[in-house]
Amino acid sequence: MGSVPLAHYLALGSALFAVGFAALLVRRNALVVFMGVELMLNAANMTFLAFSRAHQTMSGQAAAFFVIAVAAAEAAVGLAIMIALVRNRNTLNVDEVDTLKY
Amino acid sequence: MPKYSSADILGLAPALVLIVGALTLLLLEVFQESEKRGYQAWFTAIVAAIASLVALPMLDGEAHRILLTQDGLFFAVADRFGGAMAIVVAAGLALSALTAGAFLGARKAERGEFYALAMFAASGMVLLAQATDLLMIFVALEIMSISTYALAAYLRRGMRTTEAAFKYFILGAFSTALYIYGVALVYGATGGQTGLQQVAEAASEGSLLLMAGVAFVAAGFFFKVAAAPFHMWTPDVYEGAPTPVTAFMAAGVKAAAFAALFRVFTVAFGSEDVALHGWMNVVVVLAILTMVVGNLLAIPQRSVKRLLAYSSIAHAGYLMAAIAAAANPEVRAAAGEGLLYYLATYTFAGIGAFAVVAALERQGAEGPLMWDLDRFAGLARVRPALAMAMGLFLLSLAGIPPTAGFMGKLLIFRAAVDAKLYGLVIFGVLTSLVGVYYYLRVVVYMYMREREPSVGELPAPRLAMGVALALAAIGTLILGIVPGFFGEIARASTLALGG
Amino acid sequence: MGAAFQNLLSVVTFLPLVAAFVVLLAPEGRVSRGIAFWTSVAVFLLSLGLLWQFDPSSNAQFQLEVNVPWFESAGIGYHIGIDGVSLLLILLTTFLMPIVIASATTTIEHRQKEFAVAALVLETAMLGAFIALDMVLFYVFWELMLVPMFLIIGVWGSENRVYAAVKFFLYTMVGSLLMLVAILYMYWLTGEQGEARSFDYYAFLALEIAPQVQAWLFAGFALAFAVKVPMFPLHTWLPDAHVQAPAPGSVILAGVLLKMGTYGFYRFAFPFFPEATFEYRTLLVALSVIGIVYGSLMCLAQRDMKKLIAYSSVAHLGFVMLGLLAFTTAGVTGAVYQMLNHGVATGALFLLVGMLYERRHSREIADYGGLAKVVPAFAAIWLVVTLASIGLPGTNGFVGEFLILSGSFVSKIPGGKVWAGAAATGVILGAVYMLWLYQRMWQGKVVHEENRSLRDLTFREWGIVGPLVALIFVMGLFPSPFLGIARPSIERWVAQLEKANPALAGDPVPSNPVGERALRVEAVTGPRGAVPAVADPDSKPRAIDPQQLQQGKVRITDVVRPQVR
Amino acid sequence: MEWLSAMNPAEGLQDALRWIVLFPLFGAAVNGLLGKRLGRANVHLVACGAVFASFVISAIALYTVSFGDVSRITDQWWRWFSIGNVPVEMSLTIDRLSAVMMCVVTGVGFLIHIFSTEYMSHDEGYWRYFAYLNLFVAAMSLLVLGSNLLVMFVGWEGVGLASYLLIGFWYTDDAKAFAGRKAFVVNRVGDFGFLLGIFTLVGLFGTIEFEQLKALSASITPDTVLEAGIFSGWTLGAAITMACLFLFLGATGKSAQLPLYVWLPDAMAGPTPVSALIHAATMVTAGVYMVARLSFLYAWSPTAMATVAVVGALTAIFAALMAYAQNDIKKVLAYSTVSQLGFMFIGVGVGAWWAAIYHLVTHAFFKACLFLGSGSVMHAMRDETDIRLFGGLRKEMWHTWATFGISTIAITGVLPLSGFFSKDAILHGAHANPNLFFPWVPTFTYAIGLVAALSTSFYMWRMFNLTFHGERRGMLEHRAHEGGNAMVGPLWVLAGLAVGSLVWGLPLSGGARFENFLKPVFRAADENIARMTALGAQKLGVPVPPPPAHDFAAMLPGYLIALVVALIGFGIAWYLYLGPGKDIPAKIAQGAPALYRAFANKFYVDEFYQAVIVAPLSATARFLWRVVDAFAIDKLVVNGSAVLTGWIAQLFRYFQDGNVQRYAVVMAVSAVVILWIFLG
Repeated sequence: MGSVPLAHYLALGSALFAVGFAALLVRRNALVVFMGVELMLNAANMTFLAFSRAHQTMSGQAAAFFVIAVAAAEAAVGLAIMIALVRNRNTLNVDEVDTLKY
Repeated sequence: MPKYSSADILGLAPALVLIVGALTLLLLEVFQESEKRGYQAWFTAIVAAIASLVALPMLDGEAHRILLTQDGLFFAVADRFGGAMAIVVAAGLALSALTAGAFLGARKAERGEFYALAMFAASGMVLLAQATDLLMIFVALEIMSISTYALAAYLRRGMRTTEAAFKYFILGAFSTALYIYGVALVYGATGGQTGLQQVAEAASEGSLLLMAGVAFVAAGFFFKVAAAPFHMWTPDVYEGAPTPVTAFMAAGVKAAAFAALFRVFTVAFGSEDVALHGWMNVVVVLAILTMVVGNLLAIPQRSVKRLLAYSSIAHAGYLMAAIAAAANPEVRAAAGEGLLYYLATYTFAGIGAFAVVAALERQGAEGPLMWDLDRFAGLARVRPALAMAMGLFLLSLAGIPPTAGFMGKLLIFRAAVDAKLYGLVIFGVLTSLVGVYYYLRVVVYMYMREREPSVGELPAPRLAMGVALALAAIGTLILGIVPGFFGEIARASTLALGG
Repeated sequence: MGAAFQNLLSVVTFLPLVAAFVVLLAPEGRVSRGIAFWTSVAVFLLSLGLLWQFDPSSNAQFQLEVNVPWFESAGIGYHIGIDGVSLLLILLTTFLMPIVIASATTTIEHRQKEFAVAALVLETAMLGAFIALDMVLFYVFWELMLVPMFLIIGVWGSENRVYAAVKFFLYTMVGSLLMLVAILYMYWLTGEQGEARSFDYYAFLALEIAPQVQAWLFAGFALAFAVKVPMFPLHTWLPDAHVQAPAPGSVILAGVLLKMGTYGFYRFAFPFFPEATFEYRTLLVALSVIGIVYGSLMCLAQRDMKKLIAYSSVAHLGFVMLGLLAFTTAGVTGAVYQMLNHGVATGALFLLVGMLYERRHSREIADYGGLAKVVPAFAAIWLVVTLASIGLPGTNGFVGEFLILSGSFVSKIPGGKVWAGAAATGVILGAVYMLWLYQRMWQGKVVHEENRSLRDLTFREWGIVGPLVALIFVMGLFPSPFLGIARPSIERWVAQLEKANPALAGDPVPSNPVGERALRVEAVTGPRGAVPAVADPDSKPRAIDPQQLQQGKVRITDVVRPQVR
Repeated sequence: MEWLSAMNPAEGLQDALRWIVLFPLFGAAVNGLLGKRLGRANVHLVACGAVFASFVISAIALYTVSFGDVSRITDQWWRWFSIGNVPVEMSLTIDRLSAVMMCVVTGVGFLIHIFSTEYMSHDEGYWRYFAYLNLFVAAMSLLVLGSNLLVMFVGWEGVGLASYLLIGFWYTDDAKAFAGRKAFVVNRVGDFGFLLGIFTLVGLFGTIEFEQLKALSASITPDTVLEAGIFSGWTLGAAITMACLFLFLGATGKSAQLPLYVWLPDAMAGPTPVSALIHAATMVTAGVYMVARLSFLYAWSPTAMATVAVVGALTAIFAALMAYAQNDIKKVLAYSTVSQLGFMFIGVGVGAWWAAIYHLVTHAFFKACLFLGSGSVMHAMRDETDIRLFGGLRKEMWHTWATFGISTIAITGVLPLSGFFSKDAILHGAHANPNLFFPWVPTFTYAIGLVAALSTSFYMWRMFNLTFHGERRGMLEHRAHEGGNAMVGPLWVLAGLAVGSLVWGLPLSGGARFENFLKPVFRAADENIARMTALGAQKLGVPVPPPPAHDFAAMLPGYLIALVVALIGFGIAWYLYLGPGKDIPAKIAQGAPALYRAFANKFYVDEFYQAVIVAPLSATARFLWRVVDAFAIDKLVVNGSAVLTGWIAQLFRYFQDGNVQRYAVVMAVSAVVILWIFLG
């Protein structure tokens, strides 16, 4: 692993970020959209860890844990909201959730 | 290893009080009968009051760095700015809680979780204002956000509520991701630093990576403060969420986010290279955009709640102007003063206005009719006090003296003029003129139209609501007529911004 | 009591506000009306006390000054003080308010209590604007005025009231917001040029501002004030506001609110930016003169009497602006006097319109006609007020108009003679439209049956318009006591501008140098004032008993025994 | 009576002068406020008493300045205000000129008050009428007595107001109300000039006091180029000319001269005694009085003098021509008044000051008598004014016929009544006074004056003949009856005055009495004219012309010519309306209808003004209101900006379409843009 340069990790991180981004923007299923967000968070994690290693500081590793914990909490609340959404409208299609507008 | 001291506890006292209050409420909820929940709103208000009391010592002291490590790292600071923000947040919490007490009480939907969540969110806000580390900010931001997601979804049965919560959640999570990715990049660019001061030392001149990080961090914040074009969620969410929650979001979330934004941008990214030649122009453009969009789009609204949502975007624009002015190190103190003062005024007037909306909200029906302008028609005859209070809040929002809003605008525009951002100021005053138009429209309905019988009965007045409105009105007037009182605090707190 | 006496100015200003709160809590009906009315009377009496405290001969620029910090860290102070001009305007305000509130009893048909509250708040705002010597304080009062006036127009106005009210609010606010920007810029300048940043009047006055910057700042101030005046072409809010406002609202609007604009020019815009003022004076003069002629022409096309009177206000305020812009003692004195006159005469006119409207519920001129036969006293009062409005000598309007026109004719405005001449056509046009209005409403035959049963002025109504009519004559015949209050202030003001640019401001010298010398010849001063009496070249002076001369019995120097064939 | 002789009238008068104004003013106030409850007897007691009191004081004053040891008495009332540093005193001055005027005003005024008590006895607005009349006397007194231009202006506008009120006295008739308004507005046009004249003098001399101006005028050099003040760069003469011309514009308004005479014929809508007092005897002469007052200033401006004379001459002939074809007895008199006023302006325009004033006085007597006579006729003939319906009234109304006849002889300038002397004094002045600067003016004004005199004779006799002689042509069933003593008395007094005042105008050696009487008043003016003439002669290189002679010998040729002219006029009128040529007028009317219509319609001057001034003005007003004000400014700019804002708002609103992913896209794009900006 030591031979993998920093740039690769960063590239991977940004690729992840971009994929998550794309999922967020184009997928219609709310769950998948949310997974896109999770991907983006993980991209951040990736970047943290890469820099942490590059700079030889441990705080980046700790940051990753923070992010993971927060993501978990977010998922819990988010999934609850989606359940409520499904109950009310019987759909998870993002396009159909647009009664509030203008 | 960090050294702990009682001062550390004191510095975190407001947040701790709020957390303890929330936990206590949850415990009481378990042991109390479900009918006797009327006390919860008052309890929350009292907790908020205690929180602001314990924040008072922070107002006149040296900045204390909480949990200072030997390498000079610290994650939060107990300074005047944090203290003042804690008070503002606590006031917002108390007003929203009282509003909610009346609102939920009328709908028989009071439950301990609601207030507990609100207090958790408030603790997040207080921490956000005090945090001096990008990671700590992230954590506080999330405490605040996740609590508000849940609050927004609180009335689960409503179609609109869930939709609002959903949108808020998806986009909020997205912005969080942007933010944290930005933090990661900053972390990398500064050689592994997340403390604001350390970042500032490491990044006095903007490298490419740093600027990319700044961009992402900024985008995350812009979302939270609802600056255009990151504002698009705001009207929908504000309209859909239960009205007291909307009030809390509009005042509290925005205040805390702006506090953090100010601290991050001035402390971490405040060097001339990064600020004056970096983010200032972007912020100026966004400020103008926000003012224009918020004010313009409020014009055609018939739902007062949505109108106020757009108005809150507009106010974000004025606050952005303060941030823009803060890019100039010489003007920074004045800009901070204006920002802080403006946040305080908006807390009172904004929550007050939303509270009136809550007080009039139609039960049973759904859709824009709930808050339609027609519900305000002839209000001055039926509920003169309510109409007068609403009038006062609207005047304050419009920035007409002698209300708080005028002083807030004055201070912000002053900072902007000092920073020579004349175009921004001119846009600011002209858009606020547009603002006057739609605020007056509500006044026109209240005072100059007759009530149509078809709009239905008004909900019965409730004590908690009355107290909330009275407090908000008093706050609005005091901040307008005796500006020196809070003005001195605001000035002192930004003169020596800890962090 | 002693403290109240020392702070009489503040007491006068804020007493109405306090009363407004009391009225708010009082029950609807007689009680609240009574409180409102008697408070306004008390305020008027107290303001007469100001007259007593004020010393016209003092050299101080402002008197009864109070300067305490208000928002110290921001450099905002509660700085108040008055000079002669503001004192007169204060008296006008406090004099009109009891009349307005009394007239509201019948002309306002619902929510009288709220009306009283609005009127009282408005009074505080107006008085505050006249006394403020701190720019933020001034701005606060300036903007505060909009709110109660907005409500008065919007709540108690006629059919199209909301449109008019909103228009009034937004229109006047456009200008003031830009003025705020200018104020903030000057505040920044005070920091650059002085030790501490301040919004204080004196600090602003002491600023040295580059000419091109002055132009921008002046534009900001001038816009705010010009809208309020209103100067052509920024006047279109006024007809709407006047037409829709209830009669008492129109009285306040015409009587006091419009003076805010001209007062603003007098107090702030011109002294702050002398160079820009001189630079753009011709433009302003032109707009004033256009306003006079244009406003008068507008009157000729109106069918609605309130609209007509509103446009006549445009013309009258054009006169005021012209007088101010003359920068001569005569012109400025006339302008100040005309502000009072317009308040009295047009105020009275609107009161009468209100009383008529109350009886007939119409503002259309065509709905009247021949009323003098039915209600002769009403017609007579209307005629008197009309004559004051067209400036007939003996009424107050004449003194003002004459001073303005003569002051601008002899002023150093480039082409002053032509401008004054053009403005003087307003004197003709004024007679044309006002008498036309009089004829259409009061003369001729009664054409509408419902007019036959109109009631003449009641005792109450006499009480309301009586003081105004009396004042019309008193001010017309004895202007000196009024002008004496303001004159030293005005002279100082003119001298200040003259110092800034002697070629364009200041009192003129008579062109004929011979005149100068001859005037000094044999001036005999009697006890009734200087009576310059010049010896008749063809008469031999009689020996005059010095004692008689002192007693003022002899005031004639040319005594001659004529030759009769 | 001992106390009277012990009193020095000059001293007492200093404080009494104001009572000339105050008595009628109080009378007006009492009648105006309480008249309705006072009862008729009390009303006219108050009114006549007030005017009589003024008359008494005026008479004492006249006596004092004529025979006492002072020539001028000033009543310093109060300091009115100041024009900058120029004080405006409310002060009254009486000298011989104003004393004569005052006696005419209050004397004739008193007679007309008496006449009115009967004439107006059936009118329900009795008290109002007398209040207005008293107001007029007060204002006129102020005009005459004012010791500066501004006090004069107060009276000037005051008489305008009284005139407005009295013309529109029967205001329920729209035409009469309109006539009143027309009078006021046209007068305002003149007042506009008056005001500018005052301003000019203020700017030029820094004073408006007559005495100071008079003193200043002695040392004027017209060619001086001014250096200071608003007239720097002008010559002094030009500035004075400007002032004089502006003031003369005021005079043309008040005294109904070209081009502002149009209001006077319409002013006949008022009660006839009012026409007698205001629109014939006193108010309309104010312009002449004003020019005479400022004669010392006019003397320095040959241009202004020539203008005054020429305008006067043109008015005299023009108005006389218009009187030819009028059939309304009052209209004829009105045009005659305009014409006679023209004569007076010729007088002041050529420097025959005293002659103008003399004609003013005699005209006041006979024209008042004529108007009252016509009132008497109307009173007898159920308010009919059309002379075509009259005829042969001599038999029914002997007193009226006699007095009317005397006055007609006077006005037509038949020897030896006062009108003959006064008119010929003017014509002589026009003819004999040399004018170096405008040499054609004497000939011109004299010639025109003669033609006007001929015309006067013609139309006056025409009217007289049609009214009183021949056979009744209309209203045959109606029997006219003479009025009571209150009406007949004043007629005879006025007729007597018209005859008696001839003694002042007799061409004695050394000048007429009246001329010498007014000499102190006009001495400054005469001297200034002499100075001006000397300067002019120097400039033109001609010898200074000698002053004209005033004795009988010098005037005889003029007298003869004038007499012939008057008799020719009489003859034509007799021939055409009583004699054998009775059908000729009808033939003329048929033969040249266009000409006749032009005469009958007063040369379409009113129509001309309507088309050129009034109609365009109101069209402009409507255009400005509809197009500029309501549309361009208000709708397009003001409301337009609001509407535009609303549109933009509506447009933007649809971006907010509720789709969360679209929101995310916008955010994403914005984030990218920000990133791009930050990196670039």
